[in-house]
Amino acid sequence: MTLHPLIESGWMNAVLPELILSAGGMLLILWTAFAPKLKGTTAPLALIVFIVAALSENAVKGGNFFGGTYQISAITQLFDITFLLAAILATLFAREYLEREGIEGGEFYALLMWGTVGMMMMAKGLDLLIVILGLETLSICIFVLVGYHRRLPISNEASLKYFLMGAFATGFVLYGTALFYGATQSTKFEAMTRYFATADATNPLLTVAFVLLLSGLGFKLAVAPFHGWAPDVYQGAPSPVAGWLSVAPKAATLIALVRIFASMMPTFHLARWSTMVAALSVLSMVIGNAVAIAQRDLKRMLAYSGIAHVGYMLIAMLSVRDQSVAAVTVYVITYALMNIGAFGVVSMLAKNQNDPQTLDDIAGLGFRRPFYGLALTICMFSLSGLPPTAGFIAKFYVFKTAVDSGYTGIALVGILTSIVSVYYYLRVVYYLYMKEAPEGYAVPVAGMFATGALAISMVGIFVIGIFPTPLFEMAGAAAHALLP
Amino acid sequence: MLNLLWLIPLAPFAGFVINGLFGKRAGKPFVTAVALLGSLTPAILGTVAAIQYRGVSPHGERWVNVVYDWITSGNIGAQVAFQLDPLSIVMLMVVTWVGFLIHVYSAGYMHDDEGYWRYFAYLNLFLSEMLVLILGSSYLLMFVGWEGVGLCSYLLIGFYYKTDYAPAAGKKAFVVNRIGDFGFLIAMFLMFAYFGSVDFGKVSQIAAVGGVTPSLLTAICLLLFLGAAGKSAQIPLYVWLPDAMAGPTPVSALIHAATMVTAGVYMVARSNVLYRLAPGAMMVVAIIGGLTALFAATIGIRQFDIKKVLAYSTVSQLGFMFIAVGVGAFTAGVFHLVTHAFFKACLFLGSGSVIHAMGGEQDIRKMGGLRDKIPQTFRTFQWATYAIAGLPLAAAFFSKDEILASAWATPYFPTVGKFVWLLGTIAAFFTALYMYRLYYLTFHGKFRGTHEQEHHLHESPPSMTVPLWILGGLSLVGGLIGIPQRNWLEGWLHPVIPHIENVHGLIEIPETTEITIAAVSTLIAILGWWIARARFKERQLEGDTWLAPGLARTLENKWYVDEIYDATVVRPLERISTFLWRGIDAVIDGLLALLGYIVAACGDLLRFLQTGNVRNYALMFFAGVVIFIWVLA
Amino acid sequence: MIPTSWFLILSAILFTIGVCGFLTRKNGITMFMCVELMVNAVNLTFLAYARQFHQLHGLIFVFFVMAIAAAEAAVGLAIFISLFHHRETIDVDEANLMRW
Amino acid sequence: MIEFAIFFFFAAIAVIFALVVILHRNPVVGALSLVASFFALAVMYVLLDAPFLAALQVIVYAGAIMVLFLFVIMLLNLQHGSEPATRPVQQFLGYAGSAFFGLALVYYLVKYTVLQLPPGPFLSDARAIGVTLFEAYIFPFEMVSILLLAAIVGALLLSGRGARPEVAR
Amino acid sequence: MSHVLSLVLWLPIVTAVLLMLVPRRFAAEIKVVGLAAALIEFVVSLAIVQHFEDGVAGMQLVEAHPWIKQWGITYSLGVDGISIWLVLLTTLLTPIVFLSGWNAIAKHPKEYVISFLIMEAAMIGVFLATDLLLFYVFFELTLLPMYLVIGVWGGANRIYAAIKFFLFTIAGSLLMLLGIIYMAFLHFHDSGVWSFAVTDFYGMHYRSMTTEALLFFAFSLAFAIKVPLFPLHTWLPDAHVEAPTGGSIILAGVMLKMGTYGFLRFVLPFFPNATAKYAPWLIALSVIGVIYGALVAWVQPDMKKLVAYSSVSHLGFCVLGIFALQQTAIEGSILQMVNHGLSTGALFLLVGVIYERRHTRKLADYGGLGGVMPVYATFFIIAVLSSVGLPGLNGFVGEFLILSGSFKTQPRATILATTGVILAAIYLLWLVQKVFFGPITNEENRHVKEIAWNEIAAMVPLVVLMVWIGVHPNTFLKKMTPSVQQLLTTVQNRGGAVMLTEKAR
Repeated sequence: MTLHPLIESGWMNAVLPELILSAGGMLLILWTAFAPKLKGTTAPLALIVFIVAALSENAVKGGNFFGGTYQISAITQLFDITFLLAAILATLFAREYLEREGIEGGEFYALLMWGTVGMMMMAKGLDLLIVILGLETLSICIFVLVGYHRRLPISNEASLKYFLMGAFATGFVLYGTALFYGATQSTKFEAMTRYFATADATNPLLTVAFVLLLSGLGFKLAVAPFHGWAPDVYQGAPSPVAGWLSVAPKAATLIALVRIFASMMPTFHLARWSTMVAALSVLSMVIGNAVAIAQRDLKRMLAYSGIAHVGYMLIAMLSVRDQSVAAVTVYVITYALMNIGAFGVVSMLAKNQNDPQTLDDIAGLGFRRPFYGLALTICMFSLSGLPPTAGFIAKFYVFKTAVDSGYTGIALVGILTSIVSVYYYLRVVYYLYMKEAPEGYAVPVAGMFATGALAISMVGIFVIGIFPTPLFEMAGAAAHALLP
Repeated sequence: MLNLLWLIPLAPFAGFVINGLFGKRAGKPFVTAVALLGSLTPAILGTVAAIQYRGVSPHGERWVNVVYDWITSGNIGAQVAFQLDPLSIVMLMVVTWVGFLIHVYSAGYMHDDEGYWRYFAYLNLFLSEMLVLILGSSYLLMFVGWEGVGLCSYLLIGFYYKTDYAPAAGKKAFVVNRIGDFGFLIAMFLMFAYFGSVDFGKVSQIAAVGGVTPSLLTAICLLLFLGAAGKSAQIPLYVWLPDAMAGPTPVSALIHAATMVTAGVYMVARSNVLYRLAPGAMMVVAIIGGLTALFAATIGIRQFDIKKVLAYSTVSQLGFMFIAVGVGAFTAGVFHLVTHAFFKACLFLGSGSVIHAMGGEQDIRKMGGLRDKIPQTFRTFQWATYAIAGLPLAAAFFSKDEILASAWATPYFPTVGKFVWLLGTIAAFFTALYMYRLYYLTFHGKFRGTHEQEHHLHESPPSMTVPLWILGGLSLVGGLIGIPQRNWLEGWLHPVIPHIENVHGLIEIPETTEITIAAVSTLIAILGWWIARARFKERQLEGDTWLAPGLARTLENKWYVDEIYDATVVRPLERISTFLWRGIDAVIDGLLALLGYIVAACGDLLRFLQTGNVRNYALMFFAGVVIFIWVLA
Repeated sequence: MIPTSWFLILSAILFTIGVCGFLTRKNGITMFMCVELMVNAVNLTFLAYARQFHQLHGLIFVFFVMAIAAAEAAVGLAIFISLFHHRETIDVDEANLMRW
Repeated sequence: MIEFAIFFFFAAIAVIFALVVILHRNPVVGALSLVASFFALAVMYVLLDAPFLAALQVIVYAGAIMVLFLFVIMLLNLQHGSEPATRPVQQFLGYAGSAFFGLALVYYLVKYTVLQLPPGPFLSDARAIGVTLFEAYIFPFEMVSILLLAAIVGALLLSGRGARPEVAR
Repeated sequence: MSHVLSLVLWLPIVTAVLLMLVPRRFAAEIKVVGLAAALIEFVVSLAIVQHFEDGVAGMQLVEAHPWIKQWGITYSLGVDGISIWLVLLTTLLTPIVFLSGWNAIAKHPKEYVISFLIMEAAMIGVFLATDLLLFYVFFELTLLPMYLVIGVWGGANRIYAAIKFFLFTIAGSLLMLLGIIYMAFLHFHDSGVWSFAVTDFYGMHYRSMTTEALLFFAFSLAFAIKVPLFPLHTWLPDAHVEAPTGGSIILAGVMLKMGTYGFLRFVLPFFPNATAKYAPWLIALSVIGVIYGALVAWVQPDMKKLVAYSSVSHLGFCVLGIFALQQTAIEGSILQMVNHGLSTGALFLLVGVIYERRHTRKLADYGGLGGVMPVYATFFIIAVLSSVGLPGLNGFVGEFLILSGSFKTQPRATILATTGVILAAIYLLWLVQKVFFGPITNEENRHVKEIAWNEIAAMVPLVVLMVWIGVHPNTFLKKMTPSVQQLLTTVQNRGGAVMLTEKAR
């Protein structure tokens, strides 16, 4: 049969990872459907699929596809890898978690995969249509993954909350898009770029559209004041999912945002839209860090810290330059390593998942399970941005970018808030090493998978923290690919 | 030998190290041997060096033996270098030989003390530091010895560390001295800043050629005098010396009578060039000296602790020395320093022997009639008393007399000089009075102590009496080195007091004044003796009821000076410190805690935005949207 | 022909009504219906513009939006069902195990 | 001029029934009036020369989705229970906020989009849409399948057997 | 042999990592290995002295490898007259810590050793780094081990102390980080290249005085907290009181010096004008610190608190010396940093000794120990005297140089500070009197075990050095002189000179 010229040859391996993941997902569904006895094998299979997908990135060659609506470039590949990394870590942790909770099943991993596909679409789409489609695919998967622990009331409640807010936010995203469409006569980024090059920045309708769009995406980023759902959902979701959820969707959304912002120059600055971004980042840093202090539930605490971290990432986004893209990229990758690591350790606490996993549950862990202790400590110090961990490099990069582009004031806010943040990260270490272990439940020894995951994140944190150069080169190249 | 001057202080230091490390196990004979060697060697070496010195510099130029560069930094260069000149030689002789004698004496006195080794280690250390003090060729090195002897006096006063008063006294001594050293330090900073050096030679040279302003010189001199006042127990810093009697008696004799406490006098004499260029400072010195002399003497007449009496007499005598250096009679000051070393050492050792005999009893009210119980002690004590009272032809007769005469005749500030002379003369009267009171109450009348004390009474061993005899003799004849008009000492010290353009050098006292003054002071002294004799020889303690009770109590309590200091300085300071700690620190911490608390509170409040109700989240979301639209569009 | 802005205004009104309903109703299903209302308002806007520009893109977008809405509906209602299983009600105010 | 009449009539219907949806306390009534509102919208689509989408609107929304709603409502038999009133603050803020929002929106729309319609008919029949869909939008179109697949799997998973918590009962 | 610095830097880290792999049942072996490593480290660090050329001002034994190319951040080490003795101090104190804690640390010895080794490396890194960011990395890296040391092996109220310590320090250093970034940014704007090499910031040009002043404060705050300077000192007493002996030794011995060192190495040459302008303020604070610390120390009922406040007083001298901007004074304060490390380190060690035997630090519980444990008493008194500044021991030389030097530029302040010498005698002799003299009031004190071999072994080198520095300080001074001169010229070439000329004479 003959294909329309719009469908270039080679589109097949352009979207190879997506195809592999989609197919892999279906495969797993069938596998669990027909071989329910072999539930144990699903995780390894999923791992293989993810790894294959990651490898397939090599086969992918860059370029624009599907009528210039789909871009494969250095940055999309770097982000693909990030998504896959997040998924792999989540899988590794999930294995033992699901086993312990007796809710194993291929669907879990299938949904992870499809969610990843959705994120890939968000990262690569040059057309808001595709971005939104990816966004929705992702959302659907998240709804389900969050509610995956069906027996748990909180899990169900979490998915309810996420679903309602998600649907609500989608409405805003769509309406914003529609209004932009009205202005630009297209939802392609290039069209927007062309339009905004000469747009009248005073048109309030555009501003409204922007606010609607950004708030809708801000929901995915869990940036204040659109963060309401985050703590509850993280608490309710299965820990591995929470870890993944706190990282991957944000990454996807951020890169989509970069494209959007970039296509809106110079109105983005003229119409003071950057101010909104700044406001969001400041609010997130302040609220996130302040409230995190008040949390005793680890997952909620991490949720708030996550809100704060998005605030830091947005600092870099203020100036849409290759520098800032690189900074965000580095931050996202780092954040993936350390946050999923932290959630992973939490997921190891064999506690009734319906009860909050509080600080007391990790008391004395540092000496009872040195490996967990070490891992969590490293993650915490990386999150609080202390050298020589990756967290420091990332924060440093962000602040540097901010100063570099004249946002010293906001960088100062960032600094002050991270002083606050040190307190609650430190408190975790304090519970780990300086509290007597509570009588009662025993923390299981990490199995092969979790150990591997923790090892990956620890090593990653230190490697990035001590030899960041290669990553910088990659990020730099990627950023350049995005904003030439 | 002259290039090995550093051996002189080193020898006793070696003694200190050896005794300090091995003394405890080695046993008494060993310790004694080391200690005596450690004190005899510097004496001999010093003498040899002195003789050689005559050879190399007949005209008394200073001989400096540089050992090594100590501190070199920026424009601060300090060397470890020792010097000989007439003045330091005089000091050297006094310190080493008296020191040796007292070592000998101590061997007997401390014989039964379990801290024997410790004692001698300290004593040797003291000797070496004292030698550094007097041989040092710069103010800095002098300061090293200065602090060193301070440390030793601290250790030795607190020697009986198991009591609670002795360590306290030691601490008091050290701290008060530190207050003086504060002045000394600042003076040195000034010298470094404006003379660029603290070497005696350079400093006086630059000063002599008018390299610096008089006001600066005055400042330096006053600050130096602050140091001297601390070390030599002058008003207002004398308070530590009486308490220092808590130490073993030989220590009081060596450190708190003969040597260390005179360091201040030595220092002023050493800096005579600076002082002569700053008459204002000299006047202060003289007046303070006079006041101290009188003040301490008054206290002396109403003390019952034999050592306390001697202590106040020491303070008073030091006052005399400062009168001397203050009015410009530096040689006279040094002269009195020497004679005082003899008779005061003798008196202290005598009192030590008495105490030894009394089995540790120091209260003269328990004594009396000891003259035939411990004849040798009695005899020597008598001589020394005669000397200190300034009765004719004994040591202090010449020295004190010369001081008073020069005070009268001083060319620097004639009128004030007369006034100072008056103070001195009255003080001299009291001196005779309280010394003879002490003498009579102790040795005459009949024994007032308990029976076992009386039974225990015995003359001290020769190791103690021999030094007594020597020092007693010296306190009779020691004055001969400074007979008026043909004054050997003056001639000897003359090079130390260089000629400066239109600044007075040695004071010329007309013979007539000399004689009249001498006559007056002699009469005064005799009067004092006579009164004491009349009241105390027979009536003994009853004689002590002659003062109005109020005055008596005041004197007994030393004019309540300690109490006043305590109330005006110590307590307030303590209160302030406590306030700083409990108050300021608390406030700082409080503020920071408050800050942290506010942040935490905000977090705690904000977290109630998290109602758990998804519709509130939606509202929050929508509110955000609306507000942004409002603000931006 | 009816000017586009009228449709836009209509859709704006509907969207607002949807938002308002979402914020003010407790019944989960009703809230979700309000979301559907919002989505439809968006569709109206897209179509209005599509006609305005004579572009099919808008229509296609609506097409996809419908798909999205359908998918959401499926999952959403499933969630409501399991919510009901858990707590006998779909009043979302009741769902506040996790807070603060 | 007839179409103006139609427009206003059905616009009114759409709005009114939408209001009923958010104001009436009974979900069944709500669902039904939503259906009505959607019908009205379908008419609007026709007015916008998009008959195909109008059809889709009726089939997918009014037909499928809303029926699904009703089905669930019945299944959980919520038709009788009318929900209790919410907290007045939330209520007020909701109304006030959305009122402001709506007014602002309408104001700007009126102010800034006075558009002249281009001449000529707008061809958007099923064929045109189909062609575009399968040429330019083939990839999204395929990806929708994943979306729907995920939705189905999810729906099964969440509402399927085993969803019942042994703790709850 | 040009890699000696790297060797010194990495040896402890490598050892620590290896020890992590050892199962913790080999507690004794781990302690031995740790001690051995620390000793070897010390020997190796002596090689630095051996290869150090006197009379050379700049950095020596330099090593530089690009680290983060994109930002011109390099892994560059170097040692000069300012840092060399601090490095030695660090390598000296660490084995002493291990010795002193030989029996004291029963709980988690493995983690203890590892923490201290990492801390040692980090501190050495702070003194060796010649790249601003590298410095910052090590500066922060010291926090975690110390936090753990205080928090895990500390006293009753350790958590509060540990967190207080951490938050104080981090608050300062994070602001400094912003300062660092901003400076790099300015440098980038002037030169067009990113660089964090310390020397590139010497004599930098700032847009305005305000800019320079703000940066000056950003840096100063961090170091002032570390020192600690007067109003920011309150973390110190708590940290010291709660920290285990080893922790206190390192904290007082080295960590506080990181503050003063920072002033010397960065603040002065980076911001000459601001320094000239604000030096009086910092001097005022330091003088207040001298007196304040001394007075407060005097009324402390707790031995460790007393020593801690005495540190506040002593470090006040150091800061005074630094901001006097005068050769002698600066050399003095560098020397004084070392002195304080020795004497206060010794004091903490000794306090730890009796604490371990009697489990109380209240002065009131002691008295008359002099007769019970004479050797101990001797060591203690020597340490006290060195801290009082008795001539012939190290303390005197340092204080004298500082004071006589700063007297030339800051007479009034110096005179005030000199009173600290008096006060030092008051509170330290008070301590001695309360603990060692007087009759034995408390029966438990009658049979306290005399100081043990390991503690003696730990004390002897300290005492030897006290005497050495006191008797022949030139050994140490002559290595500093050129570097300090260079530093001062850097400062005075720009504005700094103004104040000097107007003050002097």
